[in-house]
Amino acid sequence: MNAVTAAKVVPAQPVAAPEPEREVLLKVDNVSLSFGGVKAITNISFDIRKGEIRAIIGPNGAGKTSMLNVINGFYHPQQGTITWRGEVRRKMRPYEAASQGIARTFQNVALFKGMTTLDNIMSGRTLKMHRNFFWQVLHYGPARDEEIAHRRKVEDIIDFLEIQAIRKTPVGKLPYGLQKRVELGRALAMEPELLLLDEPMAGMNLEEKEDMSRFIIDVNQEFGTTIALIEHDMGVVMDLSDRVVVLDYGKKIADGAPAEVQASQEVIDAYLGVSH
Amino acid sequence: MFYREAGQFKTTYEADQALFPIRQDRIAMGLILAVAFVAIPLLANDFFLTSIMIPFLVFSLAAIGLNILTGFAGQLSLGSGAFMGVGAYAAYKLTSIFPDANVIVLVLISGVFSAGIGAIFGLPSLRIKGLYLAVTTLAAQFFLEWCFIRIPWLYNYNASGAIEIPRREVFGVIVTGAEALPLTRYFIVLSIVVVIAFLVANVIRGRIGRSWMMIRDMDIAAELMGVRPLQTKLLAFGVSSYICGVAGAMMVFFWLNAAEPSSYSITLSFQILFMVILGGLGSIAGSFLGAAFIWILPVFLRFLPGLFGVEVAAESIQHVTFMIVGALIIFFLIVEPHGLARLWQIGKQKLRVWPFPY
Amino acid sequence: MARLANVAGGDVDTFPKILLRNARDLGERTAMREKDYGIWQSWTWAGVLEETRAFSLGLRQLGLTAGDKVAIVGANRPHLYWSMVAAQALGAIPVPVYADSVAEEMSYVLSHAEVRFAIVEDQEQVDKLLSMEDLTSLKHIVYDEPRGLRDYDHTHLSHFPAVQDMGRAVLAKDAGAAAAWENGFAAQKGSDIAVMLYTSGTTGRPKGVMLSFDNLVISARNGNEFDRLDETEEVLAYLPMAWIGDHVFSLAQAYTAGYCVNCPESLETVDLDRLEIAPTYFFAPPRVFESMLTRILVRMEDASRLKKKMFDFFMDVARRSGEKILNGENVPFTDRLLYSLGEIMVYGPLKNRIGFTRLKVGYTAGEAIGPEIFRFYRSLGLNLKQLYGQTEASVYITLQPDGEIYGDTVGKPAPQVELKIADNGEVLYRSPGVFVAYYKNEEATRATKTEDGWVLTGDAGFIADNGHLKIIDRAKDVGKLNDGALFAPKYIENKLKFFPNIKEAVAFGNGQDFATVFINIDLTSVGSWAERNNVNYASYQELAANPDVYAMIQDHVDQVNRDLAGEPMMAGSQIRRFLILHKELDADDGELTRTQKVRRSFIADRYAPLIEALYDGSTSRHVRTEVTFEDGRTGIIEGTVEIRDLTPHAPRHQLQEAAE
Amino acid sequence: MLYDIFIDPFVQMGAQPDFLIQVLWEGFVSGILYALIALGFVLIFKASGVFNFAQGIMVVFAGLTLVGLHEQGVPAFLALILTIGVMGVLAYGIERVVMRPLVNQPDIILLMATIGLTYFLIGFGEFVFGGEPKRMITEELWLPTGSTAIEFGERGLVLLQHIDIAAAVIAVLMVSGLALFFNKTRIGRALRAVADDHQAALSVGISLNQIWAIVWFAAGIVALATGIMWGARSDVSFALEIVAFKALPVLILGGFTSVPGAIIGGLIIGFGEKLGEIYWGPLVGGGIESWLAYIIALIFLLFRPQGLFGERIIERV
Repeated sequence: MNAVTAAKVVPAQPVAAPEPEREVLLKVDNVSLSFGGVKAITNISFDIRKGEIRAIIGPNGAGKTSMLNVINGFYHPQQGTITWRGEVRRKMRPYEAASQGIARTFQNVALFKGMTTLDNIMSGRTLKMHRNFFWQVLHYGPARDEEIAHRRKVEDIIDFLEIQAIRKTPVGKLPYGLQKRVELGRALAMEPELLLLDEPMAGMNLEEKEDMSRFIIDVNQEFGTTIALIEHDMGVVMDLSDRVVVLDYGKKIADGAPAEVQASQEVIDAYLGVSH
Repeated sequence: MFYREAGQFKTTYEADQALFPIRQDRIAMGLILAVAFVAIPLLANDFFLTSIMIPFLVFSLAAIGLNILTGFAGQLSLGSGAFMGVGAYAAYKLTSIFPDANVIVLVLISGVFSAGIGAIFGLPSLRIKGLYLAVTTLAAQFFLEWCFIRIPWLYNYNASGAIEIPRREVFGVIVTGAEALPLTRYFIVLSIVVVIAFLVANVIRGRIGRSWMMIRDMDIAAELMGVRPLQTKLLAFGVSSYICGVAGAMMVFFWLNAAEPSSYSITLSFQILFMVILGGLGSIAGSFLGAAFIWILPVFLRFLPGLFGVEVAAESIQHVTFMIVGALIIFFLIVEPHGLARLWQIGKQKLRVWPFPY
Repeated sequence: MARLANVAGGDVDTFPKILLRNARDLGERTAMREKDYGIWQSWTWAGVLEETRAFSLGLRQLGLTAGDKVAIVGANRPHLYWSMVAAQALGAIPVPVYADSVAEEMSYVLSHAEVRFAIVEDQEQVDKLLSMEDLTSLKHIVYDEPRGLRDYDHTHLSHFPAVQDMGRAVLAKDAGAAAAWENGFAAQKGSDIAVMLYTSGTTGRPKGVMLSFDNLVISARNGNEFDRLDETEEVLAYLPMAWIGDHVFSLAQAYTAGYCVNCPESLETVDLDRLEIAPTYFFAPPRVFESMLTRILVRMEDASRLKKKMFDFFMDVARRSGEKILNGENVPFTDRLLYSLGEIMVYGPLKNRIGFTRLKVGYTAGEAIGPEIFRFYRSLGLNLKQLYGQTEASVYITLQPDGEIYGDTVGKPAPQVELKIADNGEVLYRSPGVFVAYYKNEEATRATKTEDGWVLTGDAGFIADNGHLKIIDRAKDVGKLNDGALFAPKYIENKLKFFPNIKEAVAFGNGQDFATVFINIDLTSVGSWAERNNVNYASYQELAANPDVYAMIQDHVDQVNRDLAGEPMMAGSQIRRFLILHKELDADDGELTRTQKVRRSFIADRYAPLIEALYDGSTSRHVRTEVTFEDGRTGIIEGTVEIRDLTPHAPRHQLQEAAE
Repeated sequence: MLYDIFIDPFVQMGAQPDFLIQVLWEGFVSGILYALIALGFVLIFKASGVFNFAQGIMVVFAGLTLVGLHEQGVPAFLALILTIGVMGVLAYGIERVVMRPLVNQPDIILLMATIGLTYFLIGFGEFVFGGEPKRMITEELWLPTGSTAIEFGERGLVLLQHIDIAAAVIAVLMVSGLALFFNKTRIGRALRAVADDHQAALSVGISLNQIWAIVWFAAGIVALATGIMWGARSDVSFALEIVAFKALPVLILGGFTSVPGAIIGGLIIGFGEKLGEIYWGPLVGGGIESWLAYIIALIFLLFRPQGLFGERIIERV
C-alpha cells in the first residue's frame, strides 16, 4: 500500500446508513388530478429532499408523468398543495416553475428539431440572459458578450456530457441515445435546483444506459442538483436513487429507500410481479 | 468545391459565432453587396431599377418580415398585406403632418404603427394555434382593409380614396414623388433593406431568435425552459409587422408613388406568403430568393413570348403566370418543402464536401 | 530558411533553455493550441513559458527534485506537454506512458521506472494508478481534468491549476524566483537524460529507452533542416505521447523550430480538427493513411454515378502523371492540363476535406505502407514521404529526400546517420540520436548497441543501387518454406493489406510446406459493401463468416498470388490456404502492439488450433477465444471458421522489373 | 353613443318587424351558402386532414365551367353532366398530383399546397373562360326565378326570391344526401372510418388514394351546387373567391370535422353578418360585412378554442 493509494476515498454508498435528515426542497400534499372525470392522480403526498436522487416508479399509466407535469406547473391539480422551498405554490405557469429552478426532460425527446445541439443547449440559458431587444439587434457589445459568456457555460456542459463531436449537428439527425443526452444538457444549462427526468433511459441499449446513469450520478454529485426521475428499469432505479416512491393507478403504494420498497409486498404485487 | 475550409480555425467565440464564419461566404457576401451597390447602379437602366430591383427589394423586406413570424416563430399569418398597408398609411399621414421632416426617417417610424397593430392582432395567438390563427390574421386583413376605405382621414379625404405621395427632399435631393430619380430611390431602398436584414440576422442568432424558434419547434418545451409564450409571440408579431410596415411604406413612397386600399389586399398577403414559402421558411436568404422568384418570374414570362416572336395578350400572360406560380408552389412543396433556401443550403453543402457526397 | 535552425548550437541545448529562447525570440507567436470548449484555445511561446514555469515551481513545492521520474499519462494535451519540460527544468525525467495500456502493463512500466510523480489526464488514470498496490515509489499525482475527483482525498493528489497556483504564489512572494528557476537548469548539459520512453516491444517486457537532450535536440534540428521546417509550421498532436514519433514531432522539433502544436478536442473529432487546422507538417503511421483512403473510397462509392465517373477519371489522370509532376519530371502537355483541371475538380477539394490543403511535408513510418496507398496521396500532389526510424535512434535513421521517392524503399540515411548491413542482412546504424542506454537493463543495452555505438535494428534489408535502404522484414521473421523458398511474412501481409477490404493479415509458413494467412476484414469497407448489397449482419463475426465475403477475399488473395508469381524471389511463397478470423485482432487482447503492429508469435500461440487446421487439410475449425474489453472485463467469442484453398499461379518473369 | 350601440338597433328591429324578417331571411340564405362552402371543406378535412383552401375557387371554377360550356352551345343539362365529369377529373388530378406526393407532410404544407392549387385554378379558369363575370344559366337549368311577396302584419312586406328558396331546399337535400351516403353506403362508411383511423379504412378494402379522390369529387359536386346557387343570385366571377374565405370563420364556429357544425356555423355567420351590417354597420360607415364574420369567429375562439362541436384538447407532454 503506497502513500497515494491510502488517499482514496470510496464515494459514499447510497442508502448505507440513514443520513441526517436533509432539507425538504419540494413537498407534494394530497394532490389529486383528473381529466374530465378520469382520475390521473389520487391524493398523493411525498417530498423531495435537497441533494437526493428521488425515483418515481410504477406501472404504465400509474400517473408518473402527470405527477411531473403537476410539479412543473404544466397541469394544475384540482386538490392539494405543492410546497416549493417552504412556500406553498399557487397556480403556476410552466415558465414560472422554470424561473424558480425546476428543469425537466421528456419521455419522448422534446428537442427543438430545427436547431443544432449547441443551440438547443443554449436555449436552456434563455432565463439567464437579459440583454433586451435593442442590444440583440445590434448584437455587438453587451449582447454579444452575454452570448459568449453563455456559450462558454454551454461548452462546459458539452464537455461534461462528452458531445463535442455533435456540437454543430442539427439534433434531428442524431441517434436517439444522443438526443436524450442533448436533452439532459439542455435541462442542465438551466442550472436547475430540481431536475425532473422523465424516463431518461427509455429505449436505450445497455451501454447507453450505463453512460446515462453515470451522467445522472455525476450531475447529482458535481453540481449538487436534486433529481427526481421516472424510470422503468428497476436495476437502474435501485442503483441510482436514494429514495423511491411507487405509484399505481394514480395512488401511492410505497415510499422509502430502494431496498425497503423492493421488499414491500404491495409493490411486488402491483409492480414487480407484473412484467413490462 | 470552391470551399477551402481547411485551415480556417476559430480561436475565439466571436469568430465562431460570426454571421459568416466561412471565409468564402464572406467573400461571396462582399461580392453580392458590391454588385448591388456599385455594379447595378452603374449598369442598370431606369426600367430595370424601377420595375425589377426596387420592387424586388421591397418584397424581400416584406418577406423577411413575414418570415420572422411564420418561418422563425411558427405563427401562420395571412395578414401581412394589411400590415404593409398600415405602414404605408402611417407614413403618408406622418409626412402630411410633418412635411419638413426627413421622409426616410418617417418611413422607418411608420413601422412602429404597424408593429403596434400587429401586436394587438397577435394577442389571440396565446390561445389560438395553427390554422385557427390564420383566421385571426384574416380578420386583421379584412378589418384593416376596411379601415383604409372607410376612414377618410387616413387618405386626407382625397376624392379618389387613394394616397398620392408628395414630393419630398432630403438634404436637397428629391427622394419621393414623381420627380424622384430611380437611382435615388434604389439606393434608399437598398440601404434600408440591407441594414434591416443585417439587424434581423443579429436578432435571429441571439436569445430572442432562439426563443422564437423554440416556440416554433415545440412550444410546450419552450415554455418549460422559461420562455414566456405571450411576450415572445407578441414580440414576433411586433417585429414582423414593423418590417412589413416599413416595406409597405417603401412600396408606395419609393416605388408606386400612389396606392389605394386594394394595393394592400389579401392578394398581396398571399404574394408575400408565397415568397416566404418558396424562398424557405426560417431563412433570411430565402426571403430574397423567394421575392426574386415570385417577382421576377412574371416579368420574365412577360418577355418570354416576345423572344420567340409570339404575340400574346398581356391578360393571358397574367393568367398563365398565375397557373405557373400555383403549379410551382405545389411542385416545390412536393420536391423541397423547405424552399429555395434549402436547395441553396444543400447545394452549398455539396460544394463544401465536394468531391464527397456527404 | 529557418531562423532558429541553429537553436541547438551553443549553450541552448536543453528544452527548458530552448523554451526561454523561444519565449524571447518568438514570444508572440502561437506555440500551442488545443480545441477545448469549442474553440482553439491558444498559447504563445511567452505564455507557454509562463505556464510551464508556474507548474515547474509548483512541482518543486510538492517535492520534485532532480533525478526523479515523472510519469505522464493521458491524451495529447498542452498541460501534459508542459509537464515534461517543467519536470526537465527541475532536472527530473519525464516518462510518458501509453494511456490506454491495461493496468498491469502500466504498473510494470511505472514500477520499473520508479516514478515518484505522475501527471495524468483524468479520473480514469488516477483510479488506475491508485489501484497499483505495488507501485510504492509513487508519492504524488497531479490530474488535469477534475471531474469526478472532487471527493478524493487530496493529500497526495492535486489539480493541475492548483499546482500552478502554488508556483505562482512562489513567484509572487519572491521576485527572484523566476531567475532562480532559470539558473536552476542553466547548468544542465546536452548529455543529460531528457526523457525515458518505453518501447512497446513486439516481444518481452517493455524497455525504457533513455534519450539525452543531445539525442533529441540534434536529431530534431537535423530533421528540421532536412525538410526546411520553421516556426510557421502547424502540426496536429494526436499520436500517443509515449511514442517517440510524437515526442520528436510535437516536442523536440516544435521547440527547436519554434512551430505550433495543435491538440485535438477528442479522439472522435481528430478528422474534423485536422480539417480545421490544416497542418503543414504531418506524421502518421501507414494505417492512418490506409483508413483515411478507405473512408475516401467508401464515401465515393455513395456518390452519384456521374461524380464517381469524374472522380475515377481524374484519379486515373493523377495516377498517370501526378507523381511525375510532383517529382518535377516531364509530362505531356495534355496530361498537365488535365491534371490542373483535376486539381480544381477533385484533388484540391479532396485535400481540403482531409485537411491537407497546406501540407508541406507528410511522413509515414513504423511499417511499410501499401504502394497503392502511398501513390494515391502522392499523386494528389501531397509531398508524402517515408522514413525509417526507431525509438533508439530518436526517430531518424533514413528519410526520403524530396524528389527521390520510391514506394518500396525507406530513403537515404538521415543527416549525420551512418548505415551498414550486417552479414545476416540486419541493418545497423550510428548517429547522434542513438540512445544512451536502456534503463536498468545493461544486458539488453549490450545486445542492441555495440561498443563503438552501432545499433542493431532487428530489421533485415539491403541498400539498393540508388543508395536507398530497402527493408524486407523483421530479421528474425524472414524464414524459409520447407522447399527452401524465401518466406517474408510482412511482405505478403502488406500486399494483402492494401485491399481496402482487408484490415489485417498474418502470414505463416516458416518451416512449413506452404504459406497460409489469417485475415481480418475491414468492417468499414466490407460493412459498406454489405449495406449496398442488403447483407444483414449483427457482428464482425457474422460478416466475416459470410460466403460472399469469403469469395471477395479469395479474389484478393488470388490477386496477391498472381503478384507474387511475378516476383522470382517470392513466387514460391504463394498463399495456398487462408481463413478469415472470427474476431478482430485487438491490442487489448495482446494481439497487436499499442502501435497496432501484429504480434506474430503471440497470435501463433493463441490460435494454434487454427494454424494446425490450415496445415492439416480441414475445411473448417471450431474455436473459442477469450477477449478482454477495454474496462478489463473478459468474455468468450466462439465460432466455426471456414478455411479455403487456392491454386498457386505459375511463376512468370517480371517484364517490367526494370521499371521499379 | 352607448344608446346607438346597445339600444337603438333593437328599437329599429321592433319598429319594423317585417324588415327584420327580411334581413333574417337574407342572412339565412347567405348562411346556407356559407354552410355549403364549409361543407366542402369539412368533407375533405374529415377524410384527409387537409384544410382545403381551394374549396372557394372550386365553387367558382365549377360555376364557370358550367356557364362556359353552355356558352359554347352545349345544352344546359348536358353541360351540367359534363361539369360533373370535369369535377371528377379535377378530383382525380388533385389526388394524383397534389395529395399523394404530399401524404404525411405537416398540416401547414398541405394548406400551402391548396393555396397553390387556388392560384393554379384561378389562372387556369381565367385563361380558359376569361376574367369577366358571367351570368348563371338559371332558367336553362329549370331553376325558379322571380319572387314571392308575403304580406306581413298591416303594412309589412317580405320579399322571398324563389331561387333562394330553391337554394335552401337544395342545401337541405344535399346535406341529407350526404348524411345518407355517409351512413348507408360502404364507401361512406369507409370515409368515416378513414377520418378516425387510416388502418381501419384499409381493412374495409378501399385504398386511401381512392377515398381521397372520392371526397375531392364529392367536394367538387358540393362546389358545383354552391356555384349554381350563388351564381344565380349574383354573377359567376372570381370575386366569389373573397366570399369563399368566409367559410373559414364558419368552420371555426362549427369545428373542422362536423357537418352539422358547418350548417349551424354558416347560419350563425349569415345571420350575424346581415344583422350587424344593417343595424350596426351605419354607425361606423357601413361595409362591416367584409370583416364582421372574422371578428365574430375570433371572439368565439378566445372563449372556446375547440369550436362548437370540437372536443376539448388536452395537451400532453
